[in-house]
Amino acid sequence: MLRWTSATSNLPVAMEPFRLLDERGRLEGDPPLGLDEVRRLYAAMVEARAYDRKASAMQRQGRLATYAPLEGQEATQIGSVAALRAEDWLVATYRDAGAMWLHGYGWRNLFLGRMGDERGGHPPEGVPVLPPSITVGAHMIHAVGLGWAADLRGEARVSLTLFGDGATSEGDFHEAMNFAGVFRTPTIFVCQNNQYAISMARTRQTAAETIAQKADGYGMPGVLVDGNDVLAVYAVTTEAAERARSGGGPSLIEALTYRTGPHTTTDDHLRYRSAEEVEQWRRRDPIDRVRRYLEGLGAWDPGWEEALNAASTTAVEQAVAEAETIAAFEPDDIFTGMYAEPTSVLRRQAEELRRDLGE
Amino acid sequence: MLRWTSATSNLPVAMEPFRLLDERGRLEGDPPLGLDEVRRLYAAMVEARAYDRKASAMQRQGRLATYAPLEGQEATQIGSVAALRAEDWLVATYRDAGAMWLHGYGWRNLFLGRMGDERGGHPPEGVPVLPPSITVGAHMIHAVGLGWAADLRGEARVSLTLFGDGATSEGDFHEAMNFAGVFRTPTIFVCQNNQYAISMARTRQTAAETIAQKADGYGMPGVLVDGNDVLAVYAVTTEAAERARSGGGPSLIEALTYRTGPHTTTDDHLRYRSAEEVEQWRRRDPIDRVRRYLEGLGAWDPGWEEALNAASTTAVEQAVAEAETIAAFEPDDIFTGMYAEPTSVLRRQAEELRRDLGE
Amino acid sequence: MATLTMAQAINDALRVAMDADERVVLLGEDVGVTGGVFRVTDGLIDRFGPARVVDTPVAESGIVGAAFGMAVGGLRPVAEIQFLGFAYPAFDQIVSHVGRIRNRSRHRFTAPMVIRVPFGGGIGAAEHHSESTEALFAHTPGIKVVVPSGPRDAKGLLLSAVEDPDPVVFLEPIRVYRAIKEEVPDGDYRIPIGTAAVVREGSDATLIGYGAVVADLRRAADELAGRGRTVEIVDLRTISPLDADTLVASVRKTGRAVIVTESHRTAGMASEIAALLQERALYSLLAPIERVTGWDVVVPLKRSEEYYIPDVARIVAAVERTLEA
Amino acid sequence: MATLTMAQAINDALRVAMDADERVVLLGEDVGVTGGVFRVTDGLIDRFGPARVVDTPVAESGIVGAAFGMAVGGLRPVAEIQFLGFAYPAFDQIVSHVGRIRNRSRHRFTAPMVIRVPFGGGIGAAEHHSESTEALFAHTPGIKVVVPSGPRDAKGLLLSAVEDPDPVVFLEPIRVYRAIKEEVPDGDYRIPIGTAAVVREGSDATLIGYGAVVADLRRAADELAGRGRTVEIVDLRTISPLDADTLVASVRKTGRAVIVTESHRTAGMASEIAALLQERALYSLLAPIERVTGWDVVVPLKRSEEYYIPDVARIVAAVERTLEA
Ligand SMILES: Cc1ncc(C[n+]2csc(CCOP(=O)(O)OP(=O)(O)O)c2C)c(N)n1
Ligand SMILES: Cc1ncc(C[n+]2csc(CCOP(=O)(O)OP(=O)(O)O)c2C)c(N)n1
Ligand SMILES: [Mg+2]
Ligand SMILES: [Mg+2]
Repeated sequence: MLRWTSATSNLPVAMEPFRLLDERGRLEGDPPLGLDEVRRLYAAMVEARAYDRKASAMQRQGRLATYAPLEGQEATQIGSVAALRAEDWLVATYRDAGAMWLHGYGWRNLFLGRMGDERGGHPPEGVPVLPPSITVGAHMIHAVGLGWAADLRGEARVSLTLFGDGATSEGDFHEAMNFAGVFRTPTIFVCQNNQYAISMARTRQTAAETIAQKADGYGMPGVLVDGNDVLAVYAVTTEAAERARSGGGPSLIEALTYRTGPHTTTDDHLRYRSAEEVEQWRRRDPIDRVRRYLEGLGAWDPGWEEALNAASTTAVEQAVAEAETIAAFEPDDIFTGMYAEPTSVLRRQAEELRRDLGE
Repeated sequence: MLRWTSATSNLPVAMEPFRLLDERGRLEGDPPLGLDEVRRLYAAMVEARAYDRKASAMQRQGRLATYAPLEGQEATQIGSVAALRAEDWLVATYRDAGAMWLHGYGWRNLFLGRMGDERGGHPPEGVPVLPPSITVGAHMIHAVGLGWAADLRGEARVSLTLFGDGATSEGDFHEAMNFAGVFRTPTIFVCQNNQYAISMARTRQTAAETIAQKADGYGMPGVLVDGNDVLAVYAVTTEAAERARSGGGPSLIEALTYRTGPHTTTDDHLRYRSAEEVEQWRRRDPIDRVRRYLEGLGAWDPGWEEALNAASTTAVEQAVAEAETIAAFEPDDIFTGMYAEPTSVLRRQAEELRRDLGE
Repeated sequence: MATLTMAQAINDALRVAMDADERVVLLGEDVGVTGGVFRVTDGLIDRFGPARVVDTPVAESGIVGAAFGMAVGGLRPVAEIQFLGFAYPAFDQIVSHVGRIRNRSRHRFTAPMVIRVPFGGGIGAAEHHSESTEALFAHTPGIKVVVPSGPRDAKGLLLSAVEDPDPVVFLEPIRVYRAIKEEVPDGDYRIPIGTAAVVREGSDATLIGYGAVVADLRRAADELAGRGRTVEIVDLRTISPLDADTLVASVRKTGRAVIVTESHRTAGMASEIAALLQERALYSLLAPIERVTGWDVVVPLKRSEEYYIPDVARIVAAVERTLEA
Repeated sequence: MATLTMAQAINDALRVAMDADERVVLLGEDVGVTGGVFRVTDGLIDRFGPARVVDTPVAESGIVGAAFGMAVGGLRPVAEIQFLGFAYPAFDQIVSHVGRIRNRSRHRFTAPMVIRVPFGGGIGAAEHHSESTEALFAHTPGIKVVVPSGPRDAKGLLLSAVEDPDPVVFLEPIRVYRAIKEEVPDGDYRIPIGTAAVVREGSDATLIGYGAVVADLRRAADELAGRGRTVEIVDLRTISPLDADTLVASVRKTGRAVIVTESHRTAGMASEIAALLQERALYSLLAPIERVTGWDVVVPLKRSEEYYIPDVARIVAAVERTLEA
């Protein structure tokens, strides 16, 4: 059984993160998923990593603007979103490409966004994923509103929002948590505590021992989970989703993880942390862990790995090609996105721009 | 011993408020103060009530703009501020005239403010009390900054901020609490939980059982206290002040109290609560309780009460007279308060106003 | 037709909108049980229940952010901020998200929502309760900003705002709430967003304003009429997008303009209007365009508020100056 | 004298200020250990320690609010907001408190503090990282708003800002940080707040701007010089309070003005300047004042940002139009 703090009993949060797979891939509890599903999660993590490495590489080549790598956080992103249904809302951040992709956002869109093309913000119809939030903190309340709207419309949809440890310091985190608690919206708050907000260590972000314990201040259950354990993240998110879907209201999940790369491609992360620390966390790699687990069960082999890598590369490269060959953004397009119909003011300004461009 | 939740042990907050005097004025623990001091607190509560009733009456006569009555909250305001030293900072709200006055702000200034005269915001030199905060929520972080500055300057001053239950929902409450926790500023957060934010009942303000338990999310001790018990409020604030002064950082005090009047003089409070509920709380009157306590010890008699009332009336009436006879606010004065020296823009605008007024 | 105050007309508009479309929900501080601090939402919770008329915690960013999520999620929320001075905590949500989701997602997600905000001075209120900083919102892309000057317009504009596919900040001049009574059509009717109204024709000068100021413009025009001057009055009704064509046409005709706002002057709406008029009507101008505005100071409290808010005398004097120039 | 980038000049100014006055403290996100995302505060934590160079949690309202408390409490805080797009969560603190405590307390309490904010576009940054909404601050009473256009001014203005008895929002154009190198005086020196600089004299037209735009004005003037036109350039340096006299004097002389800003147009600084120029120099105007500005749209991302930010061609064309009018 998971150990949630309870909204009413005011129980202390467990200080030891909930875990199902240890660092060497050994099962510590009941697996929440069958082997096939675990293999699917594994494959998703591999593909997310392929995207992430490609994006970093492209940034170095000048083909993308600044990029925020997710390496190290695959288990949290894949494990949490895997617990959702297709119709559930996802409201995530600039670092959450893995999560967004798994929920249908599309690598092409993610690349486009990082190329500085607004069209990256337009996921396929029917995919309930908002464009990534670039402002830290403001988006969690959007997930609250989305869940609330679903509730009022009688839809059994929940909303899940991903955010970082730094985001918990923003006032908007507080207001989102409080609204979710008061209105019992079907919202799952997943904090990816990757230990840093740019250069600021988690220990200086808040004086609380854990972020999970903040749930108690909102009358909401909270749980601490090993964010590098995809099974554990999947399990706690599934519980939270079930609770939300059955009218039990919101939950806060703190997933302990680590970004093994820089904050963004322009960040020199060794200014604020040691290479040893990074190395230590690399040894807790979320993908390795599942591979060992599968291997132990005879459900992994190098051939499959190769096939996965090849498929990931193909998918990612195809997305790059699509993004890089999209039609040009026309000058007029900067005006047409603002309102359903351009206003009189924008129509005039668009004319002015055309005049200035000699059109 | 008081039961604070502890920053590190993650103990549940006590659900029963800490109390020293029961509703009939019987002592339940060790008195934190000698009789003379208790008499002084009593006298202060009586004077605060005299001011409050005068202000409400004047508002009805059109001599004051909207006024936010404090009746019922005297124990929290007087008891908390009595625990401060003269040099400690006080950052309070529109409802906290009792607290501000006790710390030296002056009834005259409080009246002036409610008359719509900016000069009410200028307390006597040396009185470390900011003008009342009219915006809900924003001022708590000011107390954090003031305490922090004192710390950096090597002064042994603490800061105390008063705020309502509604204010705890604002993002700024969260940021203030978090900064105080992270930087261990010598700040005492005193929530006057008077059960309502205008029409919104405390139970709908947050899903948390208590506000005190929110402290835990910031690694800060929190305590629930009977806010109608001036001795208990004094005792917990004294502990918090000592902790702050000795480098132990901030504390959160939730004082359970009640405003027995309307939110402001324009509010019809029986739209959202019953007369019975109000009556029930009137029976827990914070002043009565101390009178009974003193009476039981032979330290109260009607003659003293009369003298107190007379002295309070004199003090309050004198303040009214001073406020009502202050020199007119000159047109130019609306410009001169903005900067140390009026800017070129304001100098021109002041000329324009003089021209328009035919001067 | 009923004779209504502006507060009643807005209440009526909300009732009509909520009757017609169950996606319309209200949320804000004290909008439910007490019916709002100005009683604008009075009775709506009884009619529509607490699921559609939601009393929220004291958290403006939360109110706007949640309403935004609701709007993206298919509802038509009408959020109330209690006073404009308390909208600033929600400013980030408005600027960074409400006004941007359509462009950010290239029309894939939209935020059809209204943010209702009582604003402006003239009633001797406490600090922060008399703000007139509408220019901050007019400067913000992706939203529309509407300001009715009376009951009839308020209802028609609000019904348009609720149905608008884009977010609308709807500013309600506090001192008009109960000061003006007008015949207001029953049921559903609209006044289009983005069109100004020439509420009085004239030829000597154009008086331009919106919101509470319009009543003062009428009084000033009356006074000037007594002196044989006929001035035209343009009530903007929408300040973003500005109906420039109506303004330009009027000033080309009269050759003189006085713009009156309660807001601070620097980078206020009066500046915007003066800038665009000189751009498009310079050669018609017979005198400098006058800005009669609040000053670049905090709105003074009751005792000296009169020195801040433009009054009829200041407006008349400005017109006289342009006529003499 | 050393040849410095603007980032280095600001770093130098902070060092000089902190050396001279121990009340000066810095706080903000990542200003300490990494020296800021633009390395503007590089090395200061080593010199002054973590008590005076404070890395804060990610909470802009908290940063400004805490700095405000510190300032009232006798320090001289210099707060950094990482990008202007992240200043909105702190907007309430700035508008409602930082700019008001002096007036609210009739000089009893004051907030001598600086809020440093990198701003503006031109580097193809992510959404929210290219904002140029300085008008929002210029519209706000009780603060001053300063915008340097290069290293020398940046240092002299920042030292004035730190010493100013009133709060100053100090906007640092991101694309200038490393683009311009200049000789910058050593040690302490000041450029007064509130005075514009005529950085080039001319007689055919006046080009007006501030911040990153000034370099483009120079390029435009060069290009126009090649066509035999001599234009005057006014670098505002402070946008609140505006140095109206310098502007008016220049336009009275040239009779033509082009105002260039990166910000949105409606209710932006270009509108303010156009309004005041027509007010005080109408009879000298030989042509409508041109506003060359960003549009009323969200600043576009990298792929189309070029269509948003005024470039030399747009500036030159505007001058030509006023010359032909
Ligand atoms: C409101 C706001 N403030 C500041 C920033 C600049 N910023 C970008 S990411 C970041 C750190 C966020 O840390 P965290 O929430 O832990 O997420 P992580 O980057 O670690 O995934 C900051 C301060 C921002 N984007 N938005
Ligand atoms: C930022 C802000 N939002 C809204 C208001 C309007 N308002 C004034 S008092 C109040 C309720 C505050 O409740 P609480 O904090 O419990 O204090 P109380 O009035 O009960 O003392 C509200 C919503 C305000 N003044 N400031
Ligand atoms: Mg992080
Ligand atoms: Mg209350």
